[in-house]
Amino acid sequence: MELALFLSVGAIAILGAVGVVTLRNAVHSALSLITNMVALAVLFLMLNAQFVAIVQIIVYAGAVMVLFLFVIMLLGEKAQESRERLPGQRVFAIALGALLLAEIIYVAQPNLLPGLPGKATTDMVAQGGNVQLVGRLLLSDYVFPFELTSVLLLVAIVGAVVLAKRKL
Amino acid sequence: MDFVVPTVDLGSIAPALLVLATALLVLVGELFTAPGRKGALAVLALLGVAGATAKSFLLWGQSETAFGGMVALDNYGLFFGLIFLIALGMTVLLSVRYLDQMDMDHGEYYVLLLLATFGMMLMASGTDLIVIFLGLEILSLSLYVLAGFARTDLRAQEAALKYFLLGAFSSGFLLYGAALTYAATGTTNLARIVGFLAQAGVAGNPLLWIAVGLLMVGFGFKVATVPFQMWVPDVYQGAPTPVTAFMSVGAKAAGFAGFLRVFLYAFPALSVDWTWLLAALAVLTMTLGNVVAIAQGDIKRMLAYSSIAHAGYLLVAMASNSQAGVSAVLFYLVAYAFTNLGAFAVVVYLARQGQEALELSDYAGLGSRAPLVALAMTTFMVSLAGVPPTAGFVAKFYLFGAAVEAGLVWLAVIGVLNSVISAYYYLRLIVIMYMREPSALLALAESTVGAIFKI
Amino acid sequence: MVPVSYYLILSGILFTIGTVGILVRRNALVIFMSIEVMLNAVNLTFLAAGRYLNSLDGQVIVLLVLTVAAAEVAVGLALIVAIFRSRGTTDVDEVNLLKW
Amino acid sequence: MLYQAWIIPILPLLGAATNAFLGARLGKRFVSLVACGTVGLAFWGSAWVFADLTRLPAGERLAMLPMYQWISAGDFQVNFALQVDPLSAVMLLVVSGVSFLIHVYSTGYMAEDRGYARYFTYLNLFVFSMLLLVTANNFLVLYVGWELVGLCSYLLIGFWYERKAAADAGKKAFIVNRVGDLGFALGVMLIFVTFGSLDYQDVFAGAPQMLAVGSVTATTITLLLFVGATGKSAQIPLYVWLPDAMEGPTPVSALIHAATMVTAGVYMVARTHALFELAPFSLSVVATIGAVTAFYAATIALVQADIKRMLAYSTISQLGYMFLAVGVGAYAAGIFHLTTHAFFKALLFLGAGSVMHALGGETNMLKMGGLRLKLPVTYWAFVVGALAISGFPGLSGFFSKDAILWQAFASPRGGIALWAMGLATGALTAFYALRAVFLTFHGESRLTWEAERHVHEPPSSMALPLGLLAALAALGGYLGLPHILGGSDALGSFLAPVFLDQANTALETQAPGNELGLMGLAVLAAFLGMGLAWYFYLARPEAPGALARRLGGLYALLANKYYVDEIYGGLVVQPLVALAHFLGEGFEIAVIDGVVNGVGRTVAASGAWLRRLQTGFVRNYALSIFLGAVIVLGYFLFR
Amino acid sequence: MNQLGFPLLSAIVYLPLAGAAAVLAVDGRNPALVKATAFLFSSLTLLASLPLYLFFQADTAAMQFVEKVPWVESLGINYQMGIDGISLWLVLLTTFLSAIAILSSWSAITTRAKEYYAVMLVLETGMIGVFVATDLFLFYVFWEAMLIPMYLLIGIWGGPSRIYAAVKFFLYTMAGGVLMLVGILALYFINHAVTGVYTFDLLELRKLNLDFWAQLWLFLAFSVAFAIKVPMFPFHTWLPDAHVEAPTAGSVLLAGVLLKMGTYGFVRFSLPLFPAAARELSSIIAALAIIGIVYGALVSLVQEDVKKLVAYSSVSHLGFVMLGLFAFNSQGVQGGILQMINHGLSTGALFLIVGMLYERRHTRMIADFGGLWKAIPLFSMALLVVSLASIGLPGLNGFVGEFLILVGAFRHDWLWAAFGATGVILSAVYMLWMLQRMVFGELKSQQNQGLRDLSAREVLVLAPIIVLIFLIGVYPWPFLKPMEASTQALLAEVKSKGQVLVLDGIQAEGIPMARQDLYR
Repeated sequence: MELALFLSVGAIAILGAVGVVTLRNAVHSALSLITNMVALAVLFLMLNAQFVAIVQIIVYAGAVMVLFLFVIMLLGEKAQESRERLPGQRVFAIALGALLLAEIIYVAQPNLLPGLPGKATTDMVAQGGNVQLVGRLLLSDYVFPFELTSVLLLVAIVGAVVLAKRKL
Repeated sequence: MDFVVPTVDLGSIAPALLVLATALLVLVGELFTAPGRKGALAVLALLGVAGATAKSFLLWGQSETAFGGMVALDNYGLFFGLIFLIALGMTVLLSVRYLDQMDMDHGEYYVLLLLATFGMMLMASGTDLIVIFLGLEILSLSLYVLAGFARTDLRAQEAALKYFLLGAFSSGFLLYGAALTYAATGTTNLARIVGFLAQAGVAGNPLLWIAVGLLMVGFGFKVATVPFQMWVPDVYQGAPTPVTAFMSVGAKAAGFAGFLRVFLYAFPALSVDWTWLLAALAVLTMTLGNVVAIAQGDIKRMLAYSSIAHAGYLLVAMASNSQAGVSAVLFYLVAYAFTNLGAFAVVVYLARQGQEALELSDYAGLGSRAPLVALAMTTFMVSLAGVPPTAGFVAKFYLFGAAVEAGLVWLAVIGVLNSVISAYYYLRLIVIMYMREPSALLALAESTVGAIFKI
Repeated sequence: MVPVSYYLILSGILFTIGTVGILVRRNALVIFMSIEVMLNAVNLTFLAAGRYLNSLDGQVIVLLVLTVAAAEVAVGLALIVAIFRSRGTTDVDEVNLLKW
Repeated sequence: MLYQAWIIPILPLLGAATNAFLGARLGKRFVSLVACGTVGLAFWGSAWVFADLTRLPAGERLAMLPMYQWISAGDFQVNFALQVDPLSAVMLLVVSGVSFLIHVYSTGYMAEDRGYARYFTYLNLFVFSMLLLVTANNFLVLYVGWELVGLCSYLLIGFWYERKAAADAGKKAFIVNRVGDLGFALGVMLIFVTFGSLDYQDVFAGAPQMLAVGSVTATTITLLLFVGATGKSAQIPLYVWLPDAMEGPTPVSALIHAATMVTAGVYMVARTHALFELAPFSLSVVATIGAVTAFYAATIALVQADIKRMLAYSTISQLGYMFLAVGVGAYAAGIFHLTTHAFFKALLFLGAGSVMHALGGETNMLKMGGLRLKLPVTYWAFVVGALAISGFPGLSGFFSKDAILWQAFASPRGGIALWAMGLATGALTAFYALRAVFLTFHGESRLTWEAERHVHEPPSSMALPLGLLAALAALGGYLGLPHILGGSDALGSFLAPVFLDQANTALETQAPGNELGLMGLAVLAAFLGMGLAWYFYLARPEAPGALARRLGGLYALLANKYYVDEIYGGLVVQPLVALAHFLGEGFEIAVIDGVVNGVGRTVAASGAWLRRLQTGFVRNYALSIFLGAVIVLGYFLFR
Repeated sequence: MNQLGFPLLSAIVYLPLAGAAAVLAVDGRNPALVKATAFLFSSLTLLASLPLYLFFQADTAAMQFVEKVPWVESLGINYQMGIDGISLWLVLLTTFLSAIAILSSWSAITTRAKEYYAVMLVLETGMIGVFVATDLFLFYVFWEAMLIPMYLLIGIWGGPSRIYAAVKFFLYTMAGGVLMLVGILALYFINHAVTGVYTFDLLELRKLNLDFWAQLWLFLAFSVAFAIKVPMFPFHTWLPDAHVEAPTAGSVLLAGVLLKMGTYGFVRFSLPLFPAAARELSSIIAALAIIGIVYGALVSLVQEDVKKLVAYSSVSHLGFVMLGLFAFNSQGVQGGILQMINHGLSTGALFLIVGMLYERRHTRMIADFGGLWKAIPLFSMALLVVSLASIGLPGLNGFVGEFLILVGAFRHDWLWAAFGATGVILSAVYMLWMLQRMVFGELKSQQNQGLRDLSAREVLVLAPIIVLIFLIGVYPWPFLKPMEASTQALLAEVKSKGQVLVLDGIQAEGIPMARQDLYR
């Protein structure tokens, strides 16, 4: 059951991703990306990451992709891409992609993850609540990176303003 | 499950925080300075640099970790911090007049420089892959924007776009590497990775290998080793010259800061393998950088290839995987910072209203037009070539010394031979400055090509 | 429970698709979306690993990565807009002044 | 004076220096005074030394004159040191004496020349070098003198540097001499390596103990030294420079290329006889080369039209005699012939010079004739010289040549073959000497009208030396009047202590009749030659032409000097020059430079090619990153 | 040992540098002042170097006038200078030729005179530094640093294809130099691995007994640098270009001093540091030297540019020096060192003379001349004397050196001497032929008839050299004596060390290295 769910959702995610890459129209690509993200959100849920899944839907599939679509519309570009000018690029890309995949699959053996086990067993998470635990972790162990993201966002804001504003 | 809020030890990252605070001050100050008076912001930025520098010296010799092992206060980080501050300070100095002449005198410029420096300092002192990644992203985002700061310049835009796309692409690899490291070891903290590997060994954990490889790709992009170097010439050429200077010194140093910290500290257990790979990359990087630099006619592009080559030299030291190697990298970066910034300073100095002297032929006859500038440029070129009695020589001396000490004599030999190749194009600038007449521009172009093929 | 390797393989597939997308598409926006696919794949890895190691760190990191992605999107889209304004195209092959 | 003998060579050096620095300013009188004065003083000193020496007991006639420490490197210690012994003393006298006469002669001969001071500078320098050579106390000083005389020869042959032929000849002389010197130098080195010293007394005293008779080392050393001698003394195969050397002023030819320098080889072999005695093979090589050269050069001399060239080949031939002498161990006889030859050959050259002087530089005997009436002094001097060289009984050449022939026949190292060659050479010598006399001074005048008018006897400065030399050429033989003719062989017994009576006691056992008989044969041969010369050039002037036509091939062979110059040119010079051209214009540029530039070009070309990888397409860049990533991961997985 | 108690060597090294500063400081619009300043400082340096000879103690092989100050103590780098009998003459030669070269530039240099003299003086500092440094690091610094002024000298004030020549010179010599750098580093770490001491002190490193393979590799690394500088066949191709294109004074110093650095390097470093390798490879080096002798001479023969002819003759002459050095006996080595001086004098003088001619006629093609003796006898006489010195005529300096070398070579292997001596013949061939075509023959060309003979200044430039040429030829003993003790010591060292092979396993590679914590 779980496996079947995984496989079907995984297939949707892959299809979404393939759609992003293959669809001619940028809007269609964006919609495929949303599909992909939603599918991933489901997988996140299966991995006991409820909070992240929610955030994925709201922030990512929602806000960020809307921004994408908005820009696509704003630029209103023709859907068709011009003629491919780099012969072999596609072939190379796919061949190398296959190799990369092969390398990843080669190492992704079933008896993996002998890493340091954490204390957050499923039971414990169920007890403490996923959102609470993640939130507390974010503000304790990860408080420093958390604060750094604010700086990152500041950079993004300043940068976006600098680049996109017509007149500074 | 218990959570311990770590001690918020701001003192340990005080220099970085000073830089950040300055950035915020400048951002606010931008609102209150009239156009054309932005030089005041530069002064403010310099004050911040001075403060951070002073603080770094005060902290010198201390050794502690903070924020639950996310960052470390150590001489390594402080030293890199000082390199970044040097780069920052000199870039700010270079920029004031340049921005004015190029008509892009905006306070955000300084803000982004300061924020980028903040990111660099985090990369140098972060001891967690996530912190290093965030520092790298702060740095990169700032630089993407700075590269395109000349917003109406098509080349600058192109540089920014290329830098951005490739940067994001490669940081994806870096992040994937971090994720697989996490998967393989259960942590992203360097100290704990060391501890885990020491206890569990590396055998039978293939994820780790992929993880290390991906990290290498990410850092390799940042420090511009072959084959991850392709962005460098285009971006260096398109970006505003002071930004190029800053990138070539600061960003490269930051990349090495993270690279060294992660590989030499966290993954010595795998060093047998990655040193060989690094050695191979070093050879490719040095050689390609130097060989292609010969064929360049634009000084910024030439310096870009030269900086690729220098990354190759630094990899030589890194491949020697020793204390001496680290010291060599540090010293080399300092020497390189001064000389490379100096070279770019000359390029900036020769810029005139809205126009820059970028073709090598623009430098013809500089020896008689501006003898002191030419002398300075000569010194920088000689130093970059690593000829005594310059700092560049001493740096190379340390660097190849480290390689020899580590038994990588062959690598040192290839390195020194590369520095001979590099001498060719550095010397060519000297040739042009002193031995060509400025009038005969056409003749020059031809004879330069001729000389290239003659040699 | 689904073996962790399945998740890793899935994320590998997604990551690969993202990279290939960057290589084959010319529209800057689509390239950009491909990068998002890559980042999402990485997130899946973090979460899967965290789940199987009983560690919540993965989830926290994913949140941070989401922020990074958002910041990148902001800058990236601004950049694309700016380029479109001056060149009237988002085709990256057209952005080809600097070479050799 | 014996221990102040170092002054003797110094004097001409001072003269040379004075003339070099002041000569151009102070005029010809001053120059001639200095030049002749210093050499005259040197002669006077030599005479004094000689006198001092004779006053000593025969066994003690050796004076060592160490001057200063010259070269020292490790155990290689060489002093600049001179010595005087009977051999040196004879050479001193001959050299300084003939030199003095020729200096005097030159003041007349060169009176009109622009390079007067330069000429005397060189000439004085030559005298210095030659005196150094003969008084050296070790092999290195000998070598110095040896090379310096070569230098002076070079400078003087090329004295009229504006004439290409002169400059060429000078160069040829120097280079051919250098080839010989190479052998000499190697010989000296081998001596040092063998004996650890270059001093004569160490080497000569040590030689019999350290080297067995006939040992390889001794043979090698002596052969190497002899290579040097063939160069300097113009023996086969290195004689080719001497005929060309006639491009120099005639007094120079007289002094350097006849009387003194070319005899250095003979002197050297005599000087080092202690070594040669240990190498019988070398001695026979010396004798054979000498005999062959004597005959060979004489045949060439037969047909020369140029009077100086004829004399040059004659010199080569006579030098061959001397080597024949030293080769059979007749060192004293060799030196004796050296001395008499110095007299009569200098005389012949000066006579020829006098003729040339009179004819405005003409050297072709076929364009002369009938000069005996116009130039009586010259004529008589020349005739004396010609008869002396022909071995006319009673004149100097007769005695010295006879001494050689006798020993070549009687010495155990000699033999019939050597003797026969010497005898035949004697006949040829008489022929060409008289041929020169007849062509030049007898018969119809073949002068142009212009030249005819110009003919005049030389000034007294030239005539006087001619006369003196004629006297010496006539009477010089009595220095060594053989015992068999009631003489005392004064020269031989004076030199005897030097040669330690090496000149074999075997001779004593020969019957006196043999010696007389051989002497008679020699006289017969000489007269035969003279008679033929008379027949061909006075009695039947058309006969030589007819004979030449009859023996066309042989004549051409002789007239072209056996084509040796051409053979050397084809075998040595041209290949060497071709090699040099190949190396300098081909190999150097294509290979040596080509490799270096090729490396540079390759690097630059790779740069130009590799930069094309930077296509400017961002997707290509991404591909490169991707490729790198796959490779890096692959490396880590399959390491 | 420092018999003066005064850092004289440093003074000699840095006096020209101070001169360069002074030249740059004076008013460039007054060329006479610039020249006078430059000449003043170079003559002061020459004067200052004379006490080196006067106070030199010929009876010891130890370094003299030593200065030793710790420089970078953590790395064992010392500021260490000293001279012995081997370097004494080279230092003096340098100061002597530098002063002459500066004097000779009086009228040849008209553009950027100020910079020119400054560069010349900087070059002098570098050259002297190479000969007095006894710390490998310091030596290397001087060795490479000296390239830059020479590069500028050729590149700015040189002939038509000066840039090509300058770049070729720089890159070629640098390529050798950097390999030596690796060698120095390897030696340094090997020494540390053996003795536990970090030092670049030559005298300390000489105590090291390396195993054969380490010696071999290090010898090669060092020797490539030296061989290029010498230059030995087949590494000589930079030399004709550099010599021909350089301004006269540059050629003088190139030929007179720079080439000697290569041979000096062999004596000072390659032989005592790696004696076993040196002995093992001596036949190969001698073979190359002999090829160089013959090859250089043959190529000289066909040159049409007289400067090029002289340049190739240097290849030949330096071959003699190498032959002597690798004969491993005192005749060879002392002859070699003396021949370095001789070559410096005679070839330096040849370049000066050619330069003087070029100033007058603006051509160096042999074919453009002929019969010069008639027009300019003084000049021709000088050329004659110097050429004769160059072909080793007895009584002049070249003879003593060449003969000693050949004696040394003969002692080692008579074939070396036999082949080497052919160079003596060939040198006569090309030199005399050159003389014949330039000085002798008819004075045909109209332009050559009006030439002016040597000026008083030019006589002043040449006279000291010619005096020395005669002096060394006639009385070489004072020149040979000071080098005797040092040579003996060197040979003893080469012999004694050359046969011992100890410390197996210590090689240029694989030095064990302790990992240390990176963060403290």
